[in-house]
Amino acid sequence: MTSPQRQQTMHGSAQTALYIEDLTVEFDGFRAVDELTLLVDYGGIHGIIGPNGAGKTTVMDVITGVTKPRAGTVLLDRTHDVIGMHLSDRAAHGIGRKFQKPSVFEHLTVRENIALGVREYPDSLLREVLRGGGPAKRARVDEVLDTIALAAVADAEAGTLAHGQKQWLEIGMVLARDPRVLMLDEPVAGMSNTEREATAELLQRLRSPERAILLVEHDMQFVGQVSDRVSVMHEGKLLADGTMDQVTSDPEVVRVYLGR
Amino acid sequence: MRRRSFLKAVGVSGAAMSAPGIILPAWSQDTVKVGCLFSSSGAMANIEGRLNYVVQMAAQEINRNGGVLGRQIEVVTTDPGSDWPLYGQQGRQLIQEERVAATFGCWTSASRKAVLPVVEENDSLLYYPLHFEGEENSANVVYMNSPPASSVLPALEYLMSDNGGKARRFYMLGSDYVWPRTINDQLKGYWQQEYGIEPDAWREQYVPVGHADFQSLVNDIKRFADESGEQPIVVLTVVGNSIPNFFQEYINQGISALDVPVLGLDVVEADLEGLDTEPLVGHLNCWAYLQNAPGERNQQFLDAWASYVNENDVPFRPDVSIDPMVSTYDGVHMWAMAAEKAGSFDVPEVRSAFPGISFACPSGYDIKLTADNNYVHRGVFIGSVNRNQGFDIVWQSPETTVPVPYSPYI
Amino acid sequence: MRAGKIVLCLLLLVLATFVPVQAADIDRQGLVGIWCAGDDAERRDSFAAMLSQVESADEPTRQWVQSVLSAYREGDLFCTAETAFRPAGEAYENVLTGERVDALPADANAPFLNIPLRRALEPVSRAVTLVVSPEAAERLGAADGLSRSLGVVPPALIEELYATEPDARVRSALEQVLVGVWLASGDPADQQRAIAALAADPTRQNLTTLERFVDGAEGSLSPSVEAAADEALSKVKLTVQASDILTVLYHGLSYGSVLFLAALGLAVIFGLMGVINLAQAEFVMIGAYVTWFVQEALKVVAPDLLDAYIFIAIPFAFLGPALVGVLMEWGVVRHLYHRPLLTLLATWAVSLLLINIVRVSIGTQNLSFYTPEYLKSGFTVFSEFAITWTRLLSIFFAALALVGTLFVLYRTRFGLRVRATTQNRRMSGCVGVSTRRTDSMAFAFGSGLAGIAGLALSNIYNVNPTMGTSLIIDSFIVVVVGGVGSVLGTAVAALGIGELNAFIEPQYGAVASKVIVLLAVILFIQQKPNGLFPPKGRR
Amino acid sequence: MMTAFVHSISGEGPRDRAYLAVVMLLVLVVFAVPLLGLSPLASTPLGLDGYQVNLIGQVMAFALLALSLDLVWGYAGYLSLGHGLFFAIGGYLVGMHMIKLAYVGQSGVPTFLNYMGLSEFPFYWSGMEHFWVALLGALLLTALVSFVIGFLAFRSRVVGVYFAILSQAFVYVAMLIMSRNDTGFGGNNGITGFQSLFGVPLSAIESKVWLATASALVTLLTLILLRRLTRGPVGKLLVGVRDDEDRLRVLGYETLWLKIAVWCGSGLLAAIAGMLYVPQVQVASPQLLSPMLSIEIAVWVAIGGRGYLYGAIIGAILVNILKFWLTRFMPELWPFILSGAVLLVVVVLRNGLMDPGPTFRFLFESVRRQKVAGKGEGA
Repeated sequence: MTSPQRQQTMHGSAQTALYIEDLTVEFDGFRAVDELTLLVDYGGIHGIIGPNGAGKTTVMDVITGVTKPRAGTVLLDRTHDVIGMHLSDRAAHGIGRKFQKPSVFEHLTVRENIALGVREYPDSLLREVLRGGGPAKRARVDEVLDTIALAAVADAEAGTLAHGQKQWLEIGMVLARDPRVLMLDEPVAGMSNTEREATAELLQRLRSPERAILLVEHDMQFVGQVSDRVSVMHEGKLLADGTMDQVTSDPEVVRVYLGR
Repeated sequence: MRRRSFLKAVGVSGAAMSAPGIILPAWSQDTVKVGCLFSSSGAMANIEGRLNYVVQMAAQEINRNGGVLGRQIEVVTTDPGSDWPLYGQQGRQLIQEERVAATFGCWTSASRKAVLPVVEENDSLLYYPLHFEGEENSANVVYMNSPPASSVLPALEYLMSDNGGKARRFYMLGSDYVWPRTINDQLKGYWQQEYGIEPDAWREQYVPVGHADFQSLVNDIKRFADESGEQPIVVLTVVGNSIPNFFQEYINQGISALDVPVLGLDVVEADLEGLDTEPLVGHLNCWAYLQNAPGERNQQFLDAWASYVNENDVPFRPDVSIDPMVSTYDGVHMWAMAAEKAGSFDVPEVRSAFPGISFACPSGYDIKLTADNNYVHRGVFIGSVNRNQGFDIVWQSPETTVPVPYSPYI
Repeated sequence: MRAGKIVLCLLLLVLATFVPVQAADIDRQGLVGIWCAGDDAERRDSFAAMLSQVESADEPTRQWVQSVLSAYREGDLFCTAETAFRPAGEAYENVLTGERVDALPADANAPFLNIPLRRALEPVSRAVTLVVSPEAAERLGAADGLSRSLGVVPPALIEELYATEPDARVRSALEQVLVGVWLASGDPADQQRAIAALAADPTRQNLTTLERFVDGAEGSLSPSVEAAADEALSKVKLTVQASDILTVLYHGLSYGSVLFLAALGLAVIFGLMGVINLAQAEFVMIGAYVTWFVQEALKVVAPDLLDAYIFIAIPFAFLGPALVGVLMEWGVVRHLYHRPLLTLLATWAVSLLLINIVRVSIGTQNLSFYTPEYLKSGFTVFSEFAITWTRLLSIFFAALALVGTLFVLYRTRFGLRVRATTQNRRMSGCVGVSTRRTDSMAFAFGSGLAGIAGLALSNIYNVNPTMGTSLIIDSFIVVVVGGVGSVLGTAVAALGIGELNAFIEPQYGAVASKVIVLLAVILFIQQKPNGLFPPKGRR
Repeated sequence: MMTAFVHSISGEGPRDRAYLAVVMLLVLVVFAVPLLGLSPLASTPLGLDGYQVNLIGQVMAFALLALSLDLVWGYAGYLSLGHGLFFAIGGYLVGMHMIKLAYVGQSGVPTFLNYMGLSEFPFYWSGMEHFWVALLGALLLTALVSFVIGFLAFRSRVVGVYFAILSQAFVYVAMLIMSRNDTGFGGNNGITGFQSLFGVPLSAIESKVWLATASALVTLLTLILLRRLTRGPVGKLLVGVRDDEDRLRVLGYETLWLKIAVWCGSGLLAAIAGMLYVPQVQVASPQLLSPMLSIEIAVWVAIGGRGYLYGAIIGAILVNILKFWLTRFMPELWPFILSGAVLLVVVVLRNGLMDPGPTFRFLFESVRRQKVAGKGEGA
């Protein structure tokens, strides 16, 4: 765990949403993430690419709290120690994530799914359950429904949605709490071209100066299309960092990843 | 379709709830019903299950001779599945729905305690064929077997006599429930009051009902025996399948009846079925009937059982007969005699006919009921395990003993 | 009381030396008459009298006494009004006339020997063997048995035999018999000898003897004897304590091996498919039943091989349950792989079904198993630490199952497929492993292992339809503690729980030990939710 | 109030009709039992005798027990194979109350306390002659026990089969403890010898009728309450826990407390069921804690169909009536029929008799299967 002193010091610039330093994750001796240092800034879309097993999803798992790292620091807004935070507190601090496979609640309607993402009383589950569900919540749900363009199917059970719609719905659930760090794990996997275009547009709509978007995606073209900055990971390490053009011209990247 | 199946389900349950109402009292027809409450599944099935067939055999005998009060006996069998509350439930079913004139049932005290409120609130009769801890005397239960004072104590007296080996130290090992605990409490009082034996001469251990691994405990018995002092014995009150498991371990650890004899208070012939009894020769038990009881009447009973088993494909051995079987058999006959004497199946009248009823029991004794209580006066046998998975008779009481329901030693 | 008897016998012996017995020959008819029909006191007296005569009797009489005595002891002496018979091969021999009959007379029956009579007879018959037998091994057995109780056997006779005994082992066994006499003699030299003999055989019984000697002789001992006694006492005490600890450890090991056998198949199936098979305990039961069928078949087909039935049954006890396992996997489990909670209920239903099929078709009675001679009782390692053969056999089977399972999993193609599927089901499917067939075979394998457990348990526990129910929760606990699907973890957990149980049970009783073990396990799961040996890889 | 919830139902699907039918059935029982059991109608052929009333009452208590399990299993996805524990807490406490009542104004204690060498009731029996003490005691004890179990299990994230086995281990331990004579609750025999409850002798038909009616009424009210609860925000969250707990946690929900709350609530319902059940069978014994009973509760819910509440009730009613009847007429057949029914429902129908679309469920499962497989793969 990070010492209090470290939390007080400044890491990165005022623009830095996430500060990741020397992050190491091990599974039975296998280093999935190896001393990774990475900065994610507000206002942009930061893509992470890399071959299978590079550790991209694991990084997200650590930030979300699903996986505990062996060592390293993850700071939010340069002050909040994310790793020490309780899993459910991270959402309250504005960290939201869409999983790789669409994780929506298939037995609930689209509207109910999104409503789960809205919290009127973030501090008390009891109050949320007893008093939540007022007009403010409904308004927010409608707002999100419009953003992700699923208003037409708002009352359908999520299980009946098409694959692409489920992806958007999950983004919507996360979006409902207006996250400051939005992590998207392969949002366009398995999508048709039209759906992909719609997703790209959605991402542009989500862009905001108060929000950092972290995108893990296999589809290089898509990453290039939407990202401001791209990091390349390989075997748990950061290989290259920069714009899409910069990293694609990096000889090391070409060797391990593109030129395979 | 969904809805239809649902409605059907509701319909079935509705029918199930209301149908029993039309069953009329059994003795309005030309048969009279009696009920059986013995488990044919679960932990007690092996020993208890055979009693169902004994009731049927006895009923068959009575029916061949014209029935009771001119009516044929019809036996209603249940399966409480070794589940104590279910005995109560099914007893209620037998009494209130089947309108049985009497019920024969229960092995463990726990099951009897579950049926007790049922027979009492309905003023019905339960014939209980097991020897047990006593301390109970219900007007609605006929105790076909003996309370401890007239069953356990004679055996103890024998073991403590010169002829029995002068036991003065006791290892009490029992299943953890009321029968073993009460027996042991009575024994401790008995030893203290009658022999002045101090508490350091005994050790008491209880295992859960159904306990199977006796390795450590048998080893502990060995230690107890090797400690200084006089002749030790084991007073064994484990029940059910713990009995053969215990003896198997006793054999394996090589303790013989000469070193530390075992008085197995619930051990019957059936418990020895799966065992090589050669190394067990000499261990003792104590019942109101043993298969080797001398006399023509026993032979007749054994023959009747064997042919009943063979004719009806009964899933129990034709050549093994145990006390609770005979007690159950006695019970059916004694109930029939009481009903004949009363000229009625009504419980109060049948009950008032009890005093003086006497039955020629296969054990060789003429067992009887008196006006004192509902305990049957029976003889006592002490048996010693022989090589043929049976018991030789070591001692038997000259006459039937007077049952003492409440022990003076607690 | 016993001491009184000894004094009485000594008196008799003294009398006997004063009144020389002219006719050393034994009154055979009188003896048989008393043995068959005398009351208890007459019979007991006759034993002592016979013993005093047998020493001086001629060889045929000695042989006669020994054979009739052993028949009597075994309950094989069948009395009639005039004489008695003993079995001789297929026929019976009239012990008085020596004539043979094919069948016993109708009125022949073996007289019942109560415990005091048998206690009196036992030492006498041993003493007779000591006097009569030319075989050192037989004499050794007899001498060993005598150390428990001399009964009516005069100590002087044993001292005499001790003085003339040529075999060293028999002599040292006789020393154990004589310690009581020596200690009581008051002669420091004898007492020293006795103490040395007691120290040489550090059993709890000898510990008790020593303690009683030291306590009872308060201050009346010579200093050297007292010092020797104290030294011997502390040595014997230490040895007995050490053997007690080893005994508990061994009990833990043997109980642990039972747990391991019951849990192993469960662990394999659970590890591979995430399926908890509540019918696993019933496969144990089926294994035991198959063993019984093999035994019964051998009785008919090849009675000579009956002694080896346990080993002959191994493949059958494996294949029988394995077959049932395949059927169950095919009919039930494979439809439920992704609904583990429902599998729990479905396998419970199967267990109920199996129990009741066996109950209805075979019955609820305990099955009778033949115990081969080599499995009866056991041997003493040292002091109180004794090993029984049946328990050792179950440990052997547990070791066999452990090694066999490790071999199958790590050295065969099937094992490779199982491990691959356990680690990554989808990937294995992609690289051409038929996960369906692997599941089916692994289920069969796990079921077969349970069958082996049933085989191993058939000589320890009762075999009946519900024999498994008491095992099932214990084996789950083992699997949970061991870690999903880890064979080694299962072994370590079974051993640990077995030992824990063995240490608690003698102190606090069987109920408490179960409760404490379960609570310990629940707390353990708090610390290590995935067991001792958590599954490898990411989940 | 009745109309309120009838109107609150939005759709008119088969599920809602089934729910209504079950509500109607329970309402019918609530009214019919006193009417046919006590009024002059009792002596007509339509009337119910004590046995039938008692049977209905027991089945209703079981229905409540099944409801309590469906809440944690059908909604939160946690299968408890140890719900007998809470059932028994309620049962034993009401048993203690009735025993204490029988000894009011008398010296002496029940024989099982005598055996322990006690001549007076130990301290934890004090006040038990008042029903409210027993009720409060049962609820507090259940809350405490369920909280401890829930906290231990949920905190270390014990899920699925592990949770089921763990809960079974708890009930098994409890059975072993309660089977000991020295524990002080009658050991293996349990507590028997009850006389009366609320001044009505238990042998009187009145007590049977009121107990049965109370059981049906409590079940009815619980059904309505849980229906409202599960269709509201709590229900949505529970479905979330069941279907994808990680998703819910990452959305910022502390599922630990939610699960503990629902688990404790379910335990309390089971305890109330026990309090209704024991006066009707007149014995509280360790059999209430037998693993077999706890599994059977799950069987009722599985056969009725989990996740619909009314399915649990239907399952409990059907299975138990079948059991009472078969163990009487064809005792040999009962285990075969029970196991056959479980296999049929689990393997073929997949989610019980009340599930509207097993085929739909099957399709959904196969989709989910891919999802699960995909998750396992990782980055």
